[in-house]
Amino acid sequence: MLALLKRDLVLATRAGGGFGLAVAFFLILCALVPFGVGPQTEALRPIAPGILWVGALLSCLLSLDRIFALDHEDGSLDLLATAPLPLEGVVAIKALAHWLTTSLPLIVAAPVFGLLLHLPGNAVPWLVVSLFIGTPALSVLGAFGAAITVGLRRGGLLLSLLVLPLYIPTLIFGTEIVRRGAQDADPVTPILFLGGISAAVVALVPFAAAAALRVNLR
Amino acid sequence: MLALLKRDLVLATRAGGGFGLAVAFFLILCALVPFGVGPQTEALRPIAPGILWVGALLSCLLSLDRIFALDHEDGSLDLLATAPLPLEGVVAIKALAHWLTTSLPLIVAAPVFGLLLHLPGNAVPWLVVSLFIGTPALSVLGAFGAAITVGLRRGGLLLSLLVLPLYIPTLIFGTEIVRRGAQDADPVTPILFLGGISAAVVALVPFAAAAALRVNLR
Amino acid sequence: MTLLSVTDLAVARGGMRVVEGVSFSLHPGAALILRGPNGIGKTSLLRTLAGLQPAVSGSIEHDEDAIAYAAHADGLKPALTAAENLRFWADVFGGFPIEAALEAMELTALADRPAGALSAGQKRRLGLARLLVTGRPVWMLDEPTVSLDAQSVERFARVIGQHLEAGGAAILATHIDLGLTGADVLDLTPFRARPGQGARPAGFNEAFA
Amino acid sequence: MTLLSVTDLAVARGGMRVVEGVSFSLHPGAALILRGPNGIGKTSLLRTLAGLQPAVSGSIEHDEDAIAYAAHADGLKPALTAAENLRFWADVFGGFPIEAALEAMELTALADRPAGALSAGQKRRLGLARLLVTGRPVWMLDEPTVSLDAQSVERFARVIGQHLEAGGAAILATHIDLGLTGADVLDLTPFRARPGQGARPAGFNEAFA
Amino acid sequence: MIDLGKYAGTVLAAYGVSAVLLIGLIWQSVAANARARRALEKQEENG
Amino acid sequence: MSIWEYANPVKFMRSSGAILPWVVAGAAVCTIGGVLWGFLTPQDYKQGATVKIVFLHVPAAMMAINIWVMMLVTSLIWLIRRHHVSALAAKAAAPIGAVMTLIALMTGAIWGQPMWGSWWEWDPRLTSFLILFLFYIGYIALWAAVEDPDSAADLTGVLCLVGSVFALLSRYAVLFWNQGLHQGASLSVAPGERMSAVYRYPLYLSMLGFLLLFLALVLIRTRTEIRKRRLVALQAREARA
Ligand code: HEM
Ligand SMILES: Nc1ncnc2c1ncn2[C@@H]1O[C@H](COP(=O)(O)OP(=O)(O)OP(=O)(O)O)[C@@H](O)[C@H]1O
Ligand SMILES: Nc1ncnc2c1ncn2[C@@H]1O[C@H](COP(=O)(O)OP(=O)(O)OP(=O)(O)O)[C@@H](O)[C@H]1O
Ligand SMILES: [Mg+2]
Ligand SMILES: [Mg+2]
Repeated sequence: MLALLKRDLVLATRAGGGFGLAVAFFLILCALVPFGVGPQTEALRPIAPGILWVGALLSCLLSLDRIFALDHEDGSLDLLATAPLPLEGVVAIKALAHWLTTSLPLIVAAPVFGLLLHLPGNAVPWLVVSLFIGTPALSVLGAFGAAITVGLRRGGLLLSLLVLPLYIPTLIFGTEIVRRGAQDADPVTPILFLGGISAAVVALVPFAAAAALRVNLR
Repeated sequence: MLALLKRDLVLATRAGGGFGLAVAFFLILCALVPFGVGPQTEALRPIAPGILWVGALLSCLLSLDRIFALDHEDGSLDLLATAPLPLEGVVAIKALAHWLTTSLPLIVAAPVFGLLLHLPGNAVPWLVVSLFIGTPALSVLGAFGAAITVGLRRGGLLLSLLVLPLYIPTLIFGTEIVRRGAQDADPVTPILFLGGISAAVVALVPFAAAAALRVNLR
Repeated sequence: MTLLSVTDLAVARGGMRVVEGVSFSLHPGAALILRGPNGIGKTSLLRTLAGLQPAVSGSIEHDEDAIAYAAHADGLKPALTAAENLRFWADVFGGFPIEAALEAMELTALADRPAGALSAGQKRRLGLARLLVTGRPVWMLDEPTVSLDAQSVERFARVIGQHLEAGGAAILATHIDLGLTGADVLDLTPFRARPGQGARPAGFNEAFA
Repeated sequence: MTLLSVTDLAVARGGMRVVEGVSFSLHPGAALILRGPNGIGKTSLLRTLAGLQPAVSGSIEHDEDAIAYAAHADGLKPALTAAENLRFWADVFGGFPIEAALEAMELTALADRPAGALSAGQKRRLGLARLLVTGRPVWMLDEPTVSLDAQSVERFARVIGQHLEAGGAAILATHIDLGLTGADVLDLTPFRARPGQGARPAGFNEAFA
Repeated sequence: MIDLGKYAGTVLAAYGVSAVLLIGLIWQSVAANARARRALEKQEENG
Repeated sequence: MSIWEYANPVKFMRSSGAILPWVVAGAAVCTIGGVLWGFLTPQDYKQGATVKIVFLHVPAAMMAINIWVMMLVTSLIWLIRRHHVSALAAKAAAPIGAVMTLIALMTGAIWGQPMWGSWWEWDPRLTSFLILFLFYIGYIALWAAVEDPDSAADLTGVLCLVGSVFALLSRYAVLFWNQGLHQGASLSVAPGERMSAVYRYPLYLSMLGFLLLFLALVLIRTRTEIRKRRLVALQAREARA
């Protein structure tokens, strides 16, 4: 298990692994929105939490599409499935590796990009907290979608279509935390909900993803 | 040339061709934003033009990544390159097919999705006009990006990263048209700019794309 | 003692049975060579034995963790060096040393070269070296000698011989003669599945035909 | 009259020359068979002749629109029927009728079947039928008989024979004997490129070696 | 003709949209069924 | 004879062929009857003629949910008992469900224009339906994208399972996010809130009509799917031979 985690981390950081692409994409998205919406602080401030969350979600999603596809193409997935690792564990580890290489940099970068969108200062810690709690669910759900679409030739857009609706509860509670934080309201309820969703997703969805992988391997 | 156009259109509408996926993705994006930003009309109305344009841009982009990749994988691209068609023509035709199967449905759907975001009624015709003028540039620029990344295994995110910055001028003028339309201001200047950009892109970028394809074929 | 015993196995591909009624068993030290024309179902049979796809009917018995499978694709990551690739699989399978395996497939000199910079034959050798670090008794090899030159084929046959002597077993699907003395040959041609038989359909294509 | 003449050609792959000093010419009615071990550069040579990659040095002379190239991959779209696939290429190359081509490769009965539902050999036959609708004199075939059974190989050889009789020419890279009487054989082994020679580097890998 | 009051447009639009969608769905289902039956019959004739 | 044997394709073709005319006739009578009757009801004192929309809106909304539940059940039957027809029935039902959802959404939107003064509000009920629509689209797209029918059936089954959980979850999340304008379930038996009989009986009839219409369409579409599968299966057998 640890070997797999290590390999995925090394692969992501070597040349061609795409480390940092997600953050760059996040940056571009955050930069595009003011072009679309207008640069006024009053226009940007109220939508900043939402845009940051949607941006994080899309960057997370788009970096997921090849999480299993590459291993499928070069045959590693067949070999992993016959190795003494439960496939559920493989899914969980790959989601964890994705979280470490993609979501963690996003979380670190988010406060900076928050500046671009004039996110109020008192909301920044809540942004980080909400992303920290919510992104594991995004990674695991994305891994589920990637497992379903692993053998398909037009995976990218379909993956988004399958996964984005699953992201809705996470998104709602995530932005609610930030919004309440910005208004100095009490964000405990959405935090509890978000934590519950994340925990349940991380605990259960790997089984569904492993089942989908098994179907695609045969 | 016409044969190629016909084939691409037929392929897109047959099973597995992904016709309609882009519109569905557009719909999801438009639905996600209120979850992030909040449901109030006052919050949504001012950002509607920007969100619609960014959404159209992303749907267009994500449906582009396989425009050449599939033909590359099954060998058609090699054969097309040795056929009596100039490669520039192939690029232009494929971009046209993409525009017809992806951007055109987006343009038709955009007013409906505008309702979801409470786009003011007087801005709707301008939304359609701006998309109509701007999307050809998106398709051709996207084809250029796809030509550059055709052989790469992690094309999706990289493609976005390459192409999105190229989209910025189109986005700026496109949303400006809609915003002026919503305020009953005069949208002629941005329309002229956008039209100029589109015309120049459609006329010139296929040559760059064909050059990129030639490099990737050898 | 048998390492693997297969009884009346039927195997499907693309929703239809391709071979059926296959039975054999494998003792330590035995090698079985699968033969048959293209498309008869050798790959499908091996994948079923390896547990990657379910059998349509029949039984497969073997100890847990007995099988090491090597497919057409080698599962190498071009960005990792040969040694890193091998060490990863060694760690996954329980930490066997990789030096001996590199040595056996004559890859020691290439250990620090990224797998992407190896030639096809060298890649294949690295893929086969993986078998040596699994520590598993039953090797299942799908066309292991593709893109190997004559010298490498010979070395590989020696490696298999040692594995058999040490009490292992091997099933190989191959079109060429490896020179394995004492290997049994199983030609799959007589086991080609006939449509319209079998109680349970293997998939949509059989259920509706 | 020569359809194709090649002089002192050097061909590169992966930034390094693989074969060099190749010269030959092709008259109407002539067939040339390329031979050589795996990786010697047959595919690279054919791609260069077809204009898909630039030659490192040397010259290639032929009429414009003389060459029809058939690669490992057939360029078929699984969602289109056999006839639709063929008609597309016929239209691209100028509207030759497809019926005769389907007939010649015995595909008439399969014309309305989606290409994705064809077996590997049938797909290959469809890929070769494409050559007949190009109307071009010089055929370049890279391992055309992969996954064809004996009967289809024979039929294909007959089709080539007719093409040659009609004043066409063909270059084939193949490992098996097609039974083409009077075909020349060119073994590429003696032309293997030696490193450190040649005035102009073929790419980064050679320029910095 | 019954009187729909000031909401005539609304009501008619709702009925119209529903009719178009339902009839479209029914037509598509029936047409696809007929097409499938013909294709299958042709296949079974040919062997 | 156990109910499972109906999942055998040949038997299914025979028995569905036998009942289909009756279902079609019933669907035609009840749907047209219910909707016409509804159209001819008197105007409401508060909502004017717009009440007439309820006879399309509510049955469609009801079927939109019921069809998803039916797909969940048939998917489970496929995943557990491997009855091929059941998987194809789920596939056949999805487009009908999507159209029903679309009808509910569009009639609702048209209704909202006079009632709330806007075409669309992010009311929880409307929003949940939009999300349900997205799930339908994803499900249909996955069926269309996977070539191998066995894998497609399995994958869509798993998606339907996971999607059901998240559709429910989204509904609660949306309620948390925004309290809405839409009225509650007025068909509930809570006294005082009940619709008057003038509207109730035509509504019942058109609900029955939509149910029968759905049944007729699923039967037809499942038969189509079976025929298509059989065609592919015969071709595959030939290609293999
Ligand atoms: C696009 C938007 C809409 C959607 C998706 C929607 C959805 C639904 C659903 C699911 C039901 C069934 C509730 C049940 O049987 O328990 C329903 C019923 C109903 N809706 Fe809507 N609705 C929408 C817009 C509207 C609007 C704008 C109005 C009018 C003001 C309206 C009025 C009603 C009424 C009167 C009922 C019947 C009472 C009931 O059973 O709850 N709806 N709607
Ligand atoms: N993805 C697929 N979908 C449908 N049918 C398939 C698929 N892959 C293989 N088949 C069919 O299954 C049969 C068995 O294939 P398999 O790969 O097991 O043959 P094989 O004996 O390994 O052949 P080879 O010697 O060429 O490797 C073949 O007839 C093939 O046409
Ligand atoms: N993408 C690539 N990058 C780097 N080197 C490559 C690449 N593809 C092929 N080569 C190398 O180029 C050389 C020539 O390859 P080529 O495919 O032309 O050989 P071939 O004669 O067609 O072989 P075969 O008989 O196996 O088809 C080989 O040594 C191969 O290792
Ligand atoms: Mg095989
Ligand atoms: Mg070759």
